[in-house]
Amino acid sequence: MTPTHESEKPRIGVFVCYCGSNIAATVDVEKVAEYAATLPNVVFTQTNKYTCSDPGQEEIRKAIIEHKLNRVVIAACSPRMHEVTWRRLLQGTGLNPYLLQVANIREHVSWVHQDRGEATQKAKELVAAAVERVPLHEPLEPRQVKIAPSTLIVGGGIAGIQAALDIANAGYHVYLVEKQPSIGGNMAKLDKTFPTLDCAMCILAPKMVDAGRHENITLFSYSEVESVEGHVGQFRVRIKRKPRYVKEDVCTGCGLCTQACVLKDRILSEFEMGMGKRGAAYIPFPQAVPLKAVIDPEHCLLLTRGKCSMKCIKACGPGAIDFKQQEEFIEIEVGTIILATGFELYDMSALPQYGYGRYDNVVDGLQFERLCNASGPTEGRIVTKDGRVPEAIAFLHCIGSRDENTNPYCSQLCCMHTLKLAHLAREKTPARIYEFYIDLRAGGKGYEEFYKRVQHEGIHFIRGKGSEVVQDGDKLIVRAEDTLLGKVVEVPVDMVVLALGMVPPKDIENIARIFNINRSRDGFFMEAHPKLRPAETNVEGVFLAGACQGPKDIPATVAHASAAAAQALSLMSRGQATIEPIIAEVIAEKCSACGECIVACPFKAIRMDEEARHAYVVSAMCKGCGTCAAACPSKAIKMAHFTDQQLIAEIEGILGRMSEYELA
Amino acid sequence: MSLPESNVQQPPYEPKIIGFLCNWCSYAGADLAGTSRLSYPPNIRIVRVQCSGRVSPELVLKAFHEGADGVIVLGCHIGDCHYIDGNHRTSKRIPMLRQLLAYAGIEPDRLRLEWVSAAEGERFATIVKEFTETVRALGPIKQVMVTG
Amino acid sequence: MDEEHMLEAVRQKILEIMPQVDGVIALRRVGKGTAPHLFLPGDDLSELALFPQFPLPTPVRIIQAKYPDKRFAVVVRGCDERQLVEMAKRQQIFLDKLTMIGVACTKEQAEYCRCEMPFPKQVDVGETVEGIPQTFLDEFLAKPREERLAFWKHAFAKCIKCYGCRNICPECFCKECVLEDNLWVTSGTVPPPFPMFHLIRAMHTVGKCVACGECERTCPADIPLTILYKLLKRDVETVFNYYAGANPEEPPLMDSTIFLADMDMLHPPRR
Amino acid sequence: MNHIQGFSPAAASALEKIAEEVSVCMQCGTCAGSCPTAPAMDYTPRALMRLLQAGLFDEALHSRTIWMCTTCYSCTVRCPRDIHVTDILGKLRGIAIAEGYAETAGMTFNKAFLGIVRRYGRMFEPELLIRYHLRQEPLGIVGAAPIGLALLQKGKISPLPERLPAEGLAQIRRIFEAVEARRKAAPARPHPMHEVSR
Amino acid sequence: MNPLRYAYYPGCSLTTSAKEYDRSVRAVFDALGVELLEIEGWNCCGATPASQNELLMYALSGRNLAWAEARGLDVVAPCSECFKNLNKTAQAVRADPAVRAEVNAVLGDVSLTGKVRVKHPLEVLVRDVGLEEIRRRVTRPLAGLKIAPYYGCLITRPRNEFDSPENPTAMDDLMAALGAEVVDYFPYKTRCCGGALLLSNKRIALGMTRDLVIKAHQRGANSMALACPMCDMMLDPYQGPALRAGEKPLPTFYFTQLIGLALGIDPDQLGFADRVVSPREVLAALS
Repeated sequence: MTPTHESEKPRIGVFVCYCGSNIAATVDVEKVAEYAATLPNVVFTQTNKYTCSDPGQEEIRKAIIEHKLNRVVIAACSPRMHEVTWRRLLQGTGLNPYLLQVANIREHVSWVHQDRGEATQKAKELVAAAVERVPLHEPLEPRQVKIAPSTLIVGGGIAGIQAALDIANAGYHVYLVEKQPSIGGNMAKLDKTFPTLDCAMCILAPKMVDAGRHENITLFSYSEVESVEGHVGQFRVRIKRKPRYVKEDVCTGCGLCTQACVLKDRILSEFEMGMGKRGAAYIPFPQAVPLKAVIDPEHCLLLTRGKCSMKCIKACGPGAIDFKQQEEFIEIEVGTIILATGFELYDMSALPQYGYGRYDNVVDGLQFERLCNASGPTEGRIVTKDGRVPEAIAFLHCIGSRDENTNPYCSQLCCMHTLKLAHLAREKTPARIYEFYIDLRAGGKGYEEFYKRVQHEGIHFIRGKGSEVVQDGDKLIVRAEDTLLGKVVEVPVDMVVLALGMVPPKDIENIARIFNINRSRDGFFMEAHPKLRPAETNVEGVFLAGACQGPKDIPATVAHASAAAAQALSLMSRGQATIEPIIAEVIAEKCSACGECIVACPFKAIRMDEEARHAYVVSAMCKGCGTCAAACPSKAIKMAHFTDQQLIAEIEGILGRMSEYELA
Repeated sequence: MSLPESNVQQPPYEPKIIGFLCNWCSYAGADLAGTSRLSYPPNIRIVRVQCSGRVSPELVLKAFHEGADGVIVLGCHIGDCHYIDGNHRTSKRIPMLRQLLAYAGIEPDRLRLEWVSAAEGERFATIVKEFTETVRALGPIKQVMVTG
Repeated sequence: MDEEHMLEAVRQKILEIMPQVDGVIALRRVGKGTAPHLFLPGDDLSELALFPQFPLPTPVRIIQAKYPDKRFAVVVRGCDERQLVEMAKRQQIFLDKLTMIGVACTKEQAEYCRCEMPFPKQVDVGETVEGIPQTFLDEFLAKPREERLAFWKHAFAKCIKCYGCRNICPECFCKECVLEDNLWVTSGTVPPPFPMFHLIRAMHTVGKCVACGECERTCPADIPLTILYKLLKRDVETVFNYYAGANPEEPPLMDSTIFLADMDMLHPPRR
Repeated sequence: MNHIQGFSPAAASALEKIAEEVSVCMQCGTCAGSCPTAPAMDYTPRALMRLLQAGLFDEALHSRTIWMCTTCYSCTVRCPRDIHVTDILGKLRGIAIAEGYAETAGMTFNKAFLGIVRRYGRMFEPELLIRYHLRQEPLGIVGAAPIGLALLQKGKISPLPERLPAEGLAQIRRIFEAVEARRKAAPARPHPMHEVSR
Repeated sequence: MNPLRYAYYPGCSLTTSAKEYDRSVRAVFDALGVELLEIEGWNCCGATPASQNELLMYALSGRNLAWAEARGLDVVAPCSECFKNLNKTAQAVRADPAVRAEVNAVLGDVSLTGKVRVKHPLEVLVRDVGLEEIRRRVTRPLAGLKIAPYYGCLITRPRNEFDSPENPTAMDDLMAALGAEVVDYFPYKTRCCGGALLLSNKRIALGMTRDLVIKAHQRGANSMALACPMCDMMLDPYQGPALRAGEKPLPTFYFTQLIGLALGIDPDQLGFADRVVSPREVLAALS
């Protein structure tokens, strides 16, 4: 039963929501509805306890049909929350979804104003604005866009690998771009994982190998995304492949060149977190995927000074080394994108009182992991810089986290990570182990049990944040207050391990700009909604996986990565995405072909029709920002759903009512 | 058409403020101020636009002409714009309009442009408080302009 | 160099260029005034005129639109040349089909127009003279805000909405003008309600106006429009380092991606 | 009705303002771990913050802690909650003096010091030493004699106080009186958070 | 660049127990062409006791700042305690309109805005005059001196942009620029000397002082540079009582005395004779 033809006289239904007490607490919902009934073109009003609930929506559906409504105003929560729900509801009744206007009387009224009179008055005016605007809404048909059945995944840590495998196993193609020479990310650096004490590499390597070999995954290691254009379903991505100076198809990963390199063991290895050395030609770690050598352009003598005995070339049997390799650029088109760029550790040298970067034996969590790791610089022996087995080790929690002067947030997993390190230290050395903590946060599955186990292993827990570390002879004195005893303690130890405060990678700002994502206050990528949509972003078709969205341990990262993969798959399996029909359109007869809109368009989506002497919008490229409509001097561009008439109607709705208010 | 009853006799002068907020950053920031239950004066009425680049000088003048005592335009920080650089145009149009208002003898402080990200709920509330007091001090737009 | 000599020099220039073009757009003596005229090859040049000034960019636009493939020359002063460059940026005239004959304004002409740069970049005839310092702008700014407001309310109250200022301005080439749209400027009332009509037009001059002063001279109500437009022009020059009509390659200011990083660089007079 | 009105209406007393600032303390102990004299205190700075959080103001004002503070600001620099611990201890010293708590050595020092500043506008160290030792440890003056002599030899002790000109002194006196006038209202005590076994 | 001019706030100690600090500051600033205008009728900043009442501290310091602000001059305060009180006052008045109103009410006929900047001489020398400028004018490099640079706890705390509160380096660089060897004195360079407790808790105060001297010796220093009269009271006259029998004393100097020496100013003008711990042996080492 299709309702009346939209273009006839507007018949507006106004639905005002209680939202339980969220709105009703400070806004007199009944009064607002009463007032709405007096407004022009309003033929039906109704209030509702929970408009977004099924019964709530059912009420509206019934009203639309019974009262032949052709315009709907819903005064409730923010349109960014449920506008999509209401549009789907209108669609269900056959009414075009864009003949709707939402008045935000919760986030912008009831939750922020305490005075009931003022809040109710403001709610009335926002409803009046919506009622003034909605008659001017025109039906708009969302555009369908084909979704390319492929995904770009940025970042090859456990998050990127998990998402890649989920999508590849579902039969869609994945382009996995990893900045480092090998995938594996931070997890590859770990020795054991908590709480199961699995060997990190044992559970990660199989997934790395799968990802490296999967026929549906094209791996671009040692590469970065240069730029992204287009929109969901049709992202054109330009990838920069940094030159390895090693032919990947020829290199067998035997490592002879790395042994022959003149600078062998002379350069600090990033993978070993500066605890071990590598040559200019190197393979980051034995289980690297792809297992190929790479030559470091900043240190290799030939590449920097142009002269070297090039022992690597002589050592390489198959002749894989090629110093003439250049940067390569590859263009691909993908339907969806998943960002899995992970995290970095906070640079503790910004806190001089802990001596990080000054005293040899003050290390951070990942550096200590490398000491514990069998393929690490010390083959798993926990020893001080000068090779001594430590008699006492102190682990300091919350350094660089939960601190207004550095990072106010808690990095969530460093308590558990430090507990695990303490266990490993207790297991591998006779040393006395101390842990200086504020609140030991062990909330995950099996975490509290692990904490009890570590306590049981004789680790001394001191409830008090480590305040400073001072070198005295060959001992490091950790000073803190044991707040449970109310005593200041000074504990001499041989090694201090600072818990890992997690921060976004240094180049996150650049990545955010390339993918047009904004960032939350803590600097990580901002999710579409912290509670309901943690793996989505504001850019449709771009998803987040892992710690790039905020500190996460491995189980949460894997779950989050699968969530992102699932959402990408749901888009790709649908094959189509609806693009909001909010696009600009040039009114040809009004256009004087001055081209100001062409210059103003951020997406270069407007062209000039030379013969007809007027501009026109390429609708597929238009993203609906409206900059052109504002730039056009003769207002010859109509911005669908945000036309000048509609915005002015909204203003008149507000200010018209206000002047009345003054007269009263 | 009934008039909304006001339970106060002649109310003290409450400025009428129109806020043009961009959907992706400042509008989300205003929502965050709501979910964080911050409080700020109720004088601002928010009009949602897709991008601050949508706000033409003519639209701002129209808001004043319709009786707004203050107009504030809030957009994404430069570099954060969901539409790459829609806000670059805003950063020229609104300040130049302020200059024109000042030259024409209209208090430029009635118009303000700020960048507010989706994570800056507190900043939004502070800006609204400040701007409301600024406009309250300037008095009704009727003193400088024929409205309605 | 007095007017007669300049006229003679221009006639020489025209005769020189005439063979390469299909016509020369310049001013012709009409009674005591002047009017734009398309001199065709072989026409009598005796009636050629230079003063009083008339903005030639609009005639160039109309003629080029009518004869898109023809090549013309035009006798331009400084403001004409700069205006043609700005209009070229908006595809209204085509510089590649235009040869300019640059005429530097005389002292009196510069004073008459209160012109800051009374000469084109390419001067073919006349010697350049010093630009006139824009002291009247600062005098106006010295007035307190209330006085400025009263000044403009009084001035705009005399406006009879004849659209003269818009029609004479070469930059106002829109097919349909927002000033005539009731949505923006309430129609049916004279004078148009303060300040919509005049501030909308002022905003449309930002980054385009070359301060030729014609709008002010044309206004039957003697409204000193150039004060507003020149103040905005000065801001655009100082803050964005953008000189209207100076560089054809530069995109139109207000639409380009150039952004104002520090908003305090523009400090509107609050007093 | 949102009952979170924020702790301190404008007219909150000093103690109420302190209680509000300390409300965010997470008892991490960094202040105590950074404090040079904490080991000699009956309540470490952190324990003192806990007293303030619990509203046990009398115990806090009785403590030796507030008189052991050298105002070296290490605690304030490192506090992860950005609490100005040093300034809070300073204010507690002021309240302890104003409310006539038992006289401590530090209290004598402060009173003598400010008394001299009030009288001359500048410090006169000999009078400070004499006033302090008379009240606290009369024999101490003997102990300090050798140092006194050394300083005298080096001409580092001026025999007479340097007095500000009359007009300057009047301003100084007005400052002290104005500050005392504001101090008149005894600080209202926020009620303790919960009963604590004695 | 135009000559640097500052309002000079000596503070009570610099007229008595720290007179050589005052003389060396004036001599060095004069040699470097920096003009110091002593604030007329300056009053005591209230030192540590003033911290018991914020308004009292702001008013006492505010009175001095008002004189400088009226003349558009920044303030130089050599004594770290006075520097902290004046700087905290300027920052509070600048940041908080309520504080500004209250202070101006208490001061009466004055309207302080807090525009004035308060600087320790260390900041003026290193940031405004500049190390290059000073290095150029060194005529007698302090070769043979192994200096432990001691900042004390107040120059860069609680918050002062000019250097790090935990590990400041301005004095280290300055001493190095004078040609002296500078030992790594972290973290003791900002440790508290205990001065505030000299009378009320002598034992603890002297213990803190002794620790500083022992650590300086351990780090190989043969002298120490100070920047505060209260630290000087502990590390010069009270160094004797602080050390135990047989422990080697460490000559200490105001950093401005050492700069004066390096700039070739006559040592008598710099008040070396006023030092209690005799500097003779170390100055002799200066070739």
